[in-house]
Amino acid sequence: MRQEAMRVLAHEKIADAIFELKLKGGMVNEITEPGQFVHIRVGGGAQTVAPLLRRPISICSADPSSEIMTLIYRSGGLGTGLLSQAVVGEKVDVLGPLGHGFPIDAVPAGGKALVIGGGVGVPPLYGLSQALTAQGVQVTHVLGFRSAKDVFYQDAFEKLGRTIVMTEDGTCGQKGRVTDVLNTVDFDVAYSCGPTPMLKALEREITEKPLFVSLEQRMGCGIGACMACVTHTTDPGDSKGYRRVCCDGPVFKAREVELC
Amino acid sequence: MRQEAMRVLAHEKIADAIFELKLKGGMVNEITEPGQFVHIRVGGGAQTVAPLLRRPISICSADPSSEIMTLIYRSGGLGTGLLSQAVVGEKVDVLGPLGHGFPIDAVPAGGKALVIGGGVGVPPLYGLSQALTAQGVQVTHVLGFRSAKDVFYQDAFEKLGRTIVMTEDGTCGQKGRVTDVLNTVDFDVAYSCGPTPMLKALEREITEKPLFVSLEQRMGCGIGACMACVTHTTDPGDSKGYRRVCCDGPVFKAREVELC
Amino acid sequence: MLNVHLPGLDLKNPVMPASGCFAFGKEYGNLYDLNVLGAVIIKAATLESRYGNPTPRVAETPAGMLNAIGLQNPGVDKIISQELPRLAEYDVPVIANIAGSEMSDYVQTAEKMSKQPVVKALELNISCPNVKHGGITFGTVPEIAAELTSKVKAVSEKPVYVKLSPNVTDIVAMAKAVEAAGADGLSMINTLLGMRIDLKSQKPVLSNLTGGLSGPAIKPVAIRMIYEVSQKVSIPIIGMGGIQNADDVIEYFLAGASAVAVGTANFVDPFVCPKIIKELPEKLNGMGISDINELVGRSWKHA
Amino acid sequence: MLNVHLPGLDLKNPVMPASGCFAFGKEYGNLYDLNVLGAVIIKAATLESRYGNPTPRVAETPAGMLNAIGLQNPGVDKIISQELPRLAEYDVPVIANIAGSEMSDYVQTAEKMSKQPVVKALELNISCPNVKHGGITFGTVPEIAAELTSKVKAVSEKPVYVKLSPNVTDIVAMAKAVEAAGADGLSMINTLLGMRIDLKSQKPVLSNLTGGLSGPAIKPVAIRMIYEVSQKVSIPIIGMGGIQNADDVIEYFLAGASAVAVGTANFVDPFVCPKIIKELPEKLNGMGISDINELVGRSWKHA
Ligand SMILES: Cc1cc2nc3c(=O)[nH]c(=O)nc-3n(C[C@H](O)[C@H](O)[C@H](O)COP(=O)(O)OP(=O)(O)OC[C@H]3O[C@@H](n4cnc5c(N)ncnc54)[C@H](O)[C@@H]3O)c2cc1C
Ligand SMILES: Cc1cc2nc3c(=O)[nH]c(=O)nc-3n(C[C@H](O)[C@H](O)[C@H](O)COP(=O)(O)OP(=O)(O)OC[C@H]3O[C@@H](n4cnc5c(N)ncnc54)[C@H](O)[C@@H]3O)c2cc1C
Ligand SMILES: Cc1cc2nc3c(=O)[nH]c(=O)nc-3n(C[C@H](O)[C@H](O)[C@H](O)COP(=O)(O)O)c2cc1C
Ligand SMILES: Cc1cc2nc3c(=O)[nH]c(=O)nc-3n(C[C@H](O)[C@H](O)[C@H](O)COP(=O)(O)O)c2cc1C
Ligand code: FES
Ligand code: FES
Repeated sequence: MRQEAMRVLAHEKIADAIFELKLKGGMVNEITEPGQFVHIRVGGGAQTVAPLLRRPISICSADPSSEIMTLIYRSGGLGTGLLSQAVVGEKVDVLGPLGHGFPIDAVPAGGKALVIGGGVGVPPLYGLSQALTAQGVQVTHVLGFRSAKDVFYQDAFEKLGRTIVMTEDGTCGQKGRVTDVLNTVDFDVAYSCGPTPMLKALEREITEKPLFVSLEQRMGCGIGACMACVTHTTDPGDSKGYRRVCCDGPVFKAREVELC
Repeated sequence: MRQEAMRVLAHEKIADAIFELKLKGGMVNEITEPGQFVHIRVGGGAQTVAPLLRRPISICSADPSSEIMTLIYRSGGLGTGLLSQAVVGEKVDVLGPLGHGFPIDAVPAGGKALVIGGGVGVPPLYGLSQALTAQGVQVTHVLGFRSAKDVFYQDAFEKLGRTIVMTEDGTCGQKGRVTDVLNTVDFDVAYSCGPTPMLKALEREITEKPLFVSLEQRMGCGIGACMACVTHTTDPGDSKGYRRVCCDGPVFKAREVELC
Repeated sequence: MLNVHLPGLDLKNPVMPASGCFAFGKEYGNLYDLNVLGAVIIKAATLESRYGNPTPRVAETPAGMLNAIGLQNPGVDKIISQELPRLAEYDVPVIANIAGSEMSDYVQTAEKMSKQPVVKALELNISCPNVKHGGITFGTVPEIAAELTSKVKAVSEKPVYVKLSPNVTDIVAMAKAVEAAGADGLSMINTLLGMRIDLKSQKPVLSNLTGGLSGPAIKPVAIRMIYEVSQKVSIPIIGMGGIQNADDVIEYFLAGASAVAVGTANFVDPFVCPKIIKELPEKLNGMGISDINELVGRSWKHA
Repeated sequence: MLNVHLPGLDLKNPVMPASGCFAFGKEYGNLYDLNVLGAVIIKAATLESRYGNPTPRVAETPAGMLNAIGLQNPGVDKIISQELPRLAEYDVPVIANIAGSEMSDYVQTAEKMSKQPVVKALELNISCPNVKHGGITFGTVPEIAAELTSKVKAVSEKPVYVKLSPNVTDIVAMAKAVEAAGADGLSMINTLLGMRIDLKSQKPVLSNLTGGLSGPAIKPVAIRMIYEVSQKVSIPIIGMGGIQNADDVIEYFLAGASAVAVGTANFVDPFVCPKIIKELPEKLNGMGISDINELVGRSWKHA
């Protein structure tokens, strides 16, 4: 983990309010798992007081050889709105890599993985799928979006494996939700990231096979010190009774913790 | 008076921590007197909360035909530090022109003016001298700086008239203070802008001839509504008893108000 | 959609400049037509004219500012003769902010002001932190605030809104005390007491030493207090503290305010009040709200 | 130049992380050598373990943040057995923050903590706004704060610093009450009580509804309170609230603090404490100061 002024190599709008940001820096060498995230200070400068807090963003993909990582984020509030104005060449204050990502070795050799994403939960799954396919795992993607204008990275996922895009209004791919098509896919292990209701549905549906979910939670420090991001463990006998999303997660085994 | 997003045409460091900023916009047409100022919101954007307040900066010179005004400011604190990072093409949120400037018709036709500036009080005197010389007034400039590294616009002033530069350490021009050379100059009317101790000394020394001084004061609104910038009138019989630097000034007749 | 009815006040919209941040409307009136405003709260009037504190009177802080103007004003009589006639030309209710050092000052000033036709309500400033005597103490002791409120109510021909100080342990107790004493409404909040020290001079920046903290920095404190008080009183609240845009106005309504005042933001953007008034209908439409009054207290009403 | 001596505390420098913003030092200890710090104030310990409040527990505000962690901690015994041994490996004094719901909780927790050799002082948190019972009331009534202080003093083997709440009408009265009751020092300030409402859900952002406001936004309030209190008490003050850099530290010293704690800024920049400690000597040199203790209270001493 380090704090680094990373350089913006590319910054592009790739869907409605969705930006793809490529950052270069030595931190990329420290990334160990897909699904880790970074904590970004927007606005920079020692005097910045608004936005005050860092913003957690998943690492979408990373290439240690070129020291480049890709982030994909939705610009909505104060921090992401300002971030979206960062121009090529600018430095961005990044803390990372943070947290524990998806365990790719949970899939048996030659096995099959199901990767399920929703909205801005999709980005970290791209790096996950890259890592899985690189290990010879056959990956099926089920990606849910609200509408055609929100869809991104469809081609990129298709290059890695079968990709089913679902939209709520049917304007792209199939109409419906990710859970509608789960029974059409054969898999050994499932991985997911997306809105809490989606994760809850998946935890109800996928009970026979391993499922890993990545959670979101409001954060302070991002490194485990402030206790902002905790969630209860489901096991009442757990010695701590809680997990911190920022450092014990953001990826957890299904039903290990309460979805927040 | 208007609020305008003015475009940065040029932005250059011209002395130690001193920047010359050229802004373009329709506001320039409303400037009526040298010595007026503008109130700049740094950082911009509806969400900016730091720096929260606008920064008052004198108009150094203005050219209505090209709609360009020049400002010269010292970068020191939070606001001017951020302003100094503005790049060509960027828009700056400017409120102005504000206040009452130097009365150039106080000098009799064919008369002589003495213009005395200190540090970042020098900028508005340049526009003043331009206006005076354009009227056929013969202008002598006495400009005080701390040291050679702080001196700016010496050539520009020399083109308009005799220019005596004083530095405290003697590294440029003569060693000493502006008040040291006043008795060497013949003039009908004196105008000044600079640090309060300098203005106080001038008010003591120049008592026989008209003297106008431009004041600085911490401001809130900049337009006369908040009462942040007041100073007492010296005349105890004055019906209000105070003047607002932002709208009754910043230029006052010597000894009309208490120097703050 | 934006109409709001409060004691004494029929407002075409709930947005008004806050006291002390708009003087008597002349300067901002040169910039835009004051008729767009819901009301104008004028600068504090005292019985006699006041010069206020020595300068510096303002200092910037992170997301806020400190002021120690010290209630500079020409005195109630001059305000009535010189300032109100200009405001009377607009179709905008005036709320007159009243301050004093002694109870009798308040009472006399309030009596005079309340007789003016253009003045539709009084705002009793029991909370100005920048006057040396009186002022602040009125606003921190419930019994004294209540006594002052009932004395002013006894002479006022117009509804009386009491402006509360946030510098208290128990804001609900203050609110209930002045409500029981007859207040028709509340204004919340005045400034938090703060200080900034200059590193060069090693002295407080403000010549008055302390000043009142305003601006976005204090918004969370104001929202919390309005949320608490609005559930415990049945008189309306004019909310203020750090409002910069239409979203902030909506947050105040959700907390429990029935109208809002905008102070410091006028200095940041002199057109902020008309901008907010223009933005509001669009925001409400986006929320599916047809009447802004529906929002009052929603954060706790549907809890 | 930076050495500071306070009751129980021999500090190589006056900069320490604030309670609750640094847990028990493990996470930041992975980032840098904790030996650079003046001291470490650990997260509040309660008698029993606490999970704290439901999430969301934090919200951002202009130049600040709200938190309602709710004193999550594993309880005093586990802190002693699992956390203190790691801290004992450093050459850094530990200040143990103590909280509770009942006086007896405080007393028992304080007694246990004060017996630990690595713990050099206690910080009595009578001001946490995020616990439902006790907590806040201890910090708003001088008599209760005094009673608690003397009870804890009676059992503590180490000096006791009392951490004051800013949510009071009269901070000087609070400070004098705990000083009279035997407090060895003060910590000022804890968070201001605030709230933020989410426009989409129309509900408070924090599940606890209100939270404690920290960060640069509150610095002017803290400076004002320390300025006032330091002139009226003779025990030292650990100052905190919005400190982000060495200039802020100097401002706190000028106001009257004898040491400082850095809270929220650790989240913004995890290396902020070592950075400040590194910057300080240079800043002091620039001011011609050879001993930081000379700055304590300068803003009023030379007034
Ligand atoms: C581990 C993790 C990974 C994430 N990865 C991505 C990603 O790859 N792409 C992406 O678009 N978004 C991602 N998010 C969500 C992202 O952090 C928020 O959208 C973002 O913080 C909102 O900031 P803002 O400035 O737009 O909003 P503001 O409204 O200004 O935010 C105010 C505060 O609330 C916090 N906040 C608001 N929404 C969320 C949220 N959904 N989760 C956590 N904190 C929130 C902000 O961090 C900030 O502290 C991730 C969140 C987490 C916890
Ligand atoms: C009418 C007028 C004209 C001016 N013209 C010029 C000019 O042409 N060139 C120039 O370099 N400077 C000028 N100044 C001074 C300039 O306004 C300050 O240097 C500037 O506001 C400092 O801002 P900052 O962000 O650097 O400092 P900060 O320390 O961040 O400022 C904090 C607050 O204090 C105020 N402040 C600090 N110093 C001053 C000051 N000297 N006067 C008024 N307010 C101050 C700021 O406006 C701000 O509100 C003028 C001031 C006035 C009143
Ligand atoms: C410069 C200034 C002057 C003020 N004068 C008064 C006043 O005369 N009477 C009063 O009741 N409040 C006064 N206030 C307080 C404001 O009316 C308002 O309550 C406070 O500033 C919070 O709102 P804001 O954050 O939008 O500024 C003043 C505030 C400022 C900044
Ligand atoms: C997330 C968080 C948790 C906190 N927990 C505690 C605590 O357990 N005990 C305590 O006395 N203060 C606690 N505080 C208050 C801080 O110690 C400090 O007094 C306050 O945040 C002001 O300093 P700052 O502005 O530098 O953060 C907490 C603050 C934050 C932000
Ligand atoms: S964000 Fe601080 S512990 Fe997770
Ligand atoms: S700055 Fe507001 S009256 Fe002059």
